[in-house]
Amino acid sequence: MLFGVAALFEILGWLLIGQSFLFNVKRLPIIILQVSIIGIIAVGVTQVIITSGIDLSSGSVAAMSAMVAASFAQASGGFLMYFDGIADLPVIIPVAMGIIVGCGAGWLNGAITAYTGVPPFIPTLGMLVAARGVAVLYNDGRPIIGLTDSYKFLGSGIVPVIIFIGVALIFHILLTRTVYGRRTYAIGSNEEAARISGININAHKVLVYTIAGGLAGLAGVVMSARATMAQSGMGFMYELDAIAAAVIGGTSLFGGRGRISGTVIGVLILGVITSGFTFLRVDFYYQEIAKGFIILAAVIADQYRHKRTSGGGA
Amino acid sequence: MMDMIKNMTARPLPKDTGIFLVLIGVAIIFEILGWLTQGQTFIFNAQRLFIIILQMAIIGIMAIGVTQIIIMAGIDLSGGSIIGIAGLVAASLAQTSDNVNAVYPAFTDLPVIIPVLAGLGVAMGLGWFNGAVIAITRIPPFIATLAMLVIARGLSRWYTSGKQVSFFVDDFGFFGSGATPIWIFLGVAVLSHILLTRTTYGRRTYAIGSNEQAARMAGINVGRHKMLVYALAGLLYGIAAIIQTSRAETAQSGTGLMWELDAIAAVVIGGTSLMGGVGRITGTIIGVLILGIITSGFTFLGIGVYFINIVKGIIIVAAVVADQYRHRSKRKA
Amino acid sequence: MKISNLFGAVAIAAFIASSASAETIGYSSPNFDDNFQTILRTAAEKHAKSLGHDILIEDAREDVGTQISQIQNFIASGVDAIMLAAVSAESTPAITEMVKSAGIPLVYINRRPVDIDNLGGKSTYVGSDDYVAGKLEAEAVCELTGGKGNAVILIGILTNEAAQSRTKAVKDVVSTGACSGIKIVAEQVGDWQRTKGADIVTNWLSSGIRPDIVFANNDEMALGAIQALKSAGISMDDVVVAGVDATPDAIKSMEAGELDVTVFQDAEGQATGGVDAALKMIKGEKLGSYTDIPFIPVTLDNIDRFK
Amino acid sequence: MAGDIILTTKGLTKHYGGVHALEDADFEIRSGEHVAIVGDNGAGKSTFVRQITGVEQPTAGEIFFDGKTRHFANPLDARKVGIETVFQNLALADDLDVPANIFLGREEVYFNLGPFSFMNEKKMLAMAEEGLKRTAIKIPNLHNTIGNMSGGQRQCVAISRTVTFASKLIIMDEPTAALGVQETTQVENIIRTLKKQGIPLILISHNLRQVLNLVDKIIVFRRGRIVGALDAKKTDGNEIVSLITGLDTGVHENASYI
Repeated sequence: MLFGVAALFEILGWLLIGQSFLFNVKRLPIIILQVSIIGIIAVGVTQVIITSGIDLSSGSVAAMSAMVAASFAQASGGFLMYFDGIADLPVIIPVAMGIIVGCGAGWLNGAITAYTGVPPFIPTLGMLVAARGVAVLYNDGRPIIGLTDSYKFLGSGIVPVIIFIGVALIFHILLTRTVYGRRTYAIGSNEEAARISGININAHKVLVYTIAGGLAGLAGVVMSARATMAQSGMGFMYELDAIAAAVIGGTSLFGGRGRISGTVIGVLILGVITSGFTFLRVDFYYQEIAKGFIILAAVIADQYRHKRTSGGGA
Repeated sequence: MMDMIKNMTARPLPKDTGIFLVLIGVAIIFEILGWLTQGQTFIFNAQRLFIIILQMAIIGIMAIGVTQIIIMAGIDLSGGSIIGIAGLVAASLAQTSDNVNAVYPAFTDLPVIIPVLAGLGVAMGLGWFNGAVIAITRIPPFIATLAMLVIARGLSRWYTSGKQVSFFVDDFGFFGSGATPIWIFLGVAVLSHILLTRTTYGRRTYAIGSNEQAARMAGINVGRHKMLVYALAGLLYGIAAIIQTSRAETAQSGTGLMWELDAIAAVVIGGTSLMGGVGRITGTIIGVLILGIITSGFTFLGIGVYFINIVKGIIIVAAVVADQYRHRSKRKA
Repeated sequence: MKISNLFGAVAIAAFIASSASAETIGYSSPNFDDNFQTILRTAAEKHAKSLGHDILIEDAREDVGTQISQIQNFIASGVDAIMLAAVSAESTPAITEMVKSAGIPLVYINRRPVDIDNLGGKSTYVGSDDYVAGKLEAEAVCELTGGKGNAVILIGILTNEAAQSRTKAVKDVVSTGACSGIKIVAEQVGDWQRTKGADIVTNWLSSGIRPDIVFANNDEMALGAIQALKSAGISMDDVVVAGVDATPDAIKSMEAGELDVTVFQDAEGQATGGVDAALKMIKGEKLGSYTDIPFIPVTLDNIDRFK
Repeated sequence: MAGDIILTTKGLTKHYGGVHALEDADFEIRSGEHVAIVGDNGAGKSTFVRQITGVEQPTAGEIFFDGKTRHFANPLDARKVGIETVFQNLALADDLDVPANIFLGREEVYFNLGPFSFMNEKKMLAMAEEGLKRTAIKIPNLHNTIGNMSGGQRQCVAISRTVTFASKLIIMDEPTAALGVQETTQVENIIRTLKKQGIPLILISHNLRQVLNLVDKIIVFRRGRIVGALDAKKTDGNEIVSLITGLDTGVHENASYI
C-alpha cells in the first residue's frame, strides 16, 4: 500500500510536474522528518487501540507537555523567563518534565476509562479540551521562547527521526516479546478472557494509556525543540493523524490486532500523501477533504477485514 | 421486543428532578460568588437570563439532534463542521444585489426561502451521509463522524476559499433577531419531544439504542432508521446554522468550530446515556441551560475564557461517569 | 469562485503543465478561517496569478509545527520563493534559518518576525506596525470623546503579536495626558470573532458594565459589539466603537453611523508588496529587512477611498 | 476408586440483591472422581461454579480445597491452588495463538521485570505441545490464531490449557454445548483420557446421555439448591429429569439421596 501510494505520486509527478517525487534527496528525508512527531504519538495510540481503546487527546497533551517542558528549557539571557532564576537546566529535566506531564494526562485518561468503565473516547475527548485549555493558560496564551541549545538539538536535523525510530523499535519489542505486549493484545482481543486469566485489566489499561500519554509528551518535547519554541496551538488535530496512521497501518479499532511496524508504514503513507499533495500543487482544501475520506476508507476496510475473520471463527 | 416495550412504558415517569437541582445549585453558586466578588445578583437579572437562553439556543438546537443520536447509542462529532458549511451555503444565496463581491452575482436578492432550504438541504444531506456510512459499513459512529468533521470543515474552506460571506437580504435577518432563536429552539424542542415520546419514530430510536439486535429481530429496519435519525440531526444543525448566520450577519468557514463538544456536553449533562436507550429532550434543555449558566457565569465573574474549556472538559467526563454509575447500579439492582 | 475552483480541480493537470515557465511561490497562511488572513491570501493569489505566476497556499491552523512542516515541503518541492504570515512571531528564527540554508527567497508578511534584524538580502518583512494601529485607533477615539469615558477592550487571540501590540498601544495612549480621562473598566479575549464579541459585550451589559467606548482589536469584534449594544437598545450615538482593518463590513457599518473608528490595514498592499518582494528576490535583487505598509485611520471624510 | 476428598463446600450461598441464586450448597468431590452438575437454566449451576473458581465471592458458606479453607479473591487465586476451569464462553483471546492463550496471565518469562518481562516463547511452546499430547489433542498449527479455528479446536485449546498446568481439579462449564457431533466426541474422549489419568473433574452439562456415559456421580440443582446426588451407574434419565423439573413421581423415592 505504501509503495502503491508512493508510486502513484511518482507517476503523477512525472506526468504533471515533470520531476521525480520520491527520488529527490531533499524530499525523502523531509517526509520522514515531518512524520516523526506524529509517528511518536501514533506508536502510543496504536497500543491504546490494540486494547480496543481510543485516545483523542494526544495533540492537546503534546501541546501542554511542550509548554511545560519548554518552561524548564529556557536559556539564560532571554528576556521572557517563565520561571525567574531557572535557566540553563540540563536537558534531561525539561525532557523528563514533558514526559511526566504527558504521563500524568495519560494516567488520568486511563484511570477514568478503566475504573469508571465509560467509553474511552469520552475521557480523552474531555482531556482534548482540558489539556488545550491548560496549554493556553500556562503562559496566558503567549509562546515560550529562548530555549537552550541542548534542548533545541532534540529537534534539529534527523534527531527527531532517530527518536521516532528508537521509540518504534522499543515498543515493537515490548509488544511482541514481553508480558506487557501479550496482555495488551489479550485485553483488546477478549477482555473477559483476560480477566478470567487473572490479568489485572484495570491496572494494565492505566499503564497503556499512561505510556501513550508519555509518548505524546515526548512528541511535544520534540515538537517544541524543532520549532525552537512552545506555543499553545501546537499539535492541533495531531490525534486524528495518529489514529489514521494506526488504522491505515492495520491496527483494528476492534482491538486485539495491530503492529508497530504497520503504524510506521501508516505514518509514512500519511507523510507521502501530505507531501505529495504539496508536490502536486493541489489546493489545501482538497487535502483536508481527502484526509477525511482516507480515514473513513481505512476504517471501513478494517471493518470488512474484521467481519471476514470473525465470521470464520466463532 | 414485547418485553422491551413493556419495560419502557412501565418505567416510572421521566424524572429530571436530579439534574434540575444541579441547575439550581450551579445558579446558586454563581449567585453567591456574584454577591461576594461583584456585589450584584447573577440570576435575578431578567436581561441576563434572556441572554443566557439566547446564547444557548443555537447549541440547544444542535443538542436536540445529538440527543436523538445518542439515545440510539450513536454519537456525532461533526455537528459544528456541518454548521460551518451549511451556514456558508445559505449565506451565499442570501446576498443582496448591491454587493460587488457576491459569491453568485447571478443569484442575489432571492426570496429568503431559497437560502434557507439550501442550508437545510446541505446539512441534512451530510447528516444523512453520516447515517448511511454508519448503517451500511457498521463502523463505529464516532469514527465516521470524526471523518465528517474533517471533511465538512474542508468543504467550508473550499466553498468560498475561506472568504467571509456577508450582506444579506433583510428577510434573512429575521431568524437571528430578537427572541426568534429562542422561539425556534422551543419549537424544535417541543416537536422533538413529541416525536420521541409519542411516535413510532421515537419508539424505534429508543429500541435501537437499548438493544439493536432485538430491534432488528422485531422487524425494525435499523439501517434506514439510523439514516433517518442522523439526517434529522443534520436538519437541526442546518436550522442552527441559519440562525447563527442570520444572527452574526455573516458566515465564514470557521463557524461552529468545536460546538459539537458543547452539544454533547449538554446532552450527557442532561442525563442521556451514552450506552443508548435512555434520554429525554427535557433533560437536554436543562443541560443546555447549565452549560449556558456556567459560560455566562465565568464571564460575569471575569474569569478567563480559557478556564471555561478546562471546566467543560471536566464536566463532560463527570457527567458521563455519573451516568455510568447510574447505569451500573440499575443493572445490579 | 466556486465554479472556477471546480474547474481548477478537474483541469489541474493542464493548468500546472501550462505554467511550467512561471515562478512558483509557496504561501503558508496561519489560519484559513480568519477573515483578514483570507483577504491577504486571496489578494496575494490574485496578484501573483495576474503576473502569470503560480502560488501554492497551505493552512497552518495556528500551529507552529504544521507551519514549519509546510515550509519544509515547499523547500522540497522546489518552489522559487516562500511567503508566510507567521503563526507565532517567535518561531521565525528557525524558519529563517531553514529557508536561508535552502537558498530560497523568503518574505514574511503581515505578522512581524522577531528576528527582523537578521533579515535582509534574500529575506524580508512586508507589513505594518500593529502598535501603530492600536495607537491610531486610540488617538482617534480620544479625539472623538474628548478623552473621557469608560472603555472596554475586546482582545484578539492572546497568542498573536497583533493582539498584544494593539492592546498595549491602546493602554499606552489612554494612560497619558489628554486621553487619561478614559478608564479601562473591562477586557476580554474575543478570538477575533464577531459572535464572541457580541456575547462578551452582552454579558458585560447584563453585569451592569455600560461602556462609553469599545476598543476592539479588529473590526469583526467591533461589529459584534455593535450588534450587542443595538439589541440592548443602546443608541449608537452614545457609544464610540473602534476597530482595526477597515473590512468591507466595517466600512458599511461606518456609513450607517454605527462604527465610529477603524484603521485601514492595507491587506492588499501587504499582499502585493510581499509578492513583488518575492519576485524581485527571485530575480536576484537584494532587499532591506522591512517594507512598511502604513496604517491609515478611516473617518467619514476619507471613507470613499476604502470601499 | 475414589480417594481423598479434594473439594468440599459447606452452606455455599450467593445472593444477587434480592435474587437467591444459590442457597446452602453442600458439595464434595474426591480425587479421581468425575462429577456432573445438572439442572435447568437458572438452577444455580453456573453460580455455583463461579463461587468455587473465584470469579465471584460467595455471600455465605465455606470452601475447603486440598485440605484447607480457601477464599478466592479472583480466578487466579483458584488457579494458583490448582483449580482449572474451562468457562462456558471459553475465555479465549481470538487474536492470539495457541501457546499465548494457554499461558495467558501466567506467561513463562526469562527474568522478572514486572509487566516488561521478556517471555520465553520456546518454553511455552514446548509445554503447550506437551499438554496437548497428554490429552491426545491434535491441532495442526499452534501458531494459528484462535479466531481462525473451528469450535472443536477452540474447545480443545481451552481444555488443554487446564491440563497443561497439572491441575488438581478441572471444571468444565458446558464444554460441548456449541459443538457438532464429531467435535463433541472428541471432547468426550479428552474427558475419558483425564479420567484414566486420575484427574478429578466437575462437568456442567445439559446433555444427560453424555453425563450418564462420562461421570461417576450426578448432582442435580433446582432453584439454587442441590436437590439430589445420584450414582451415574444406578440411575437413569427419567430420575434425573424428574429431579431437575421437580416433578418427582415418587417412583424413585428410595434412590440414593444423601
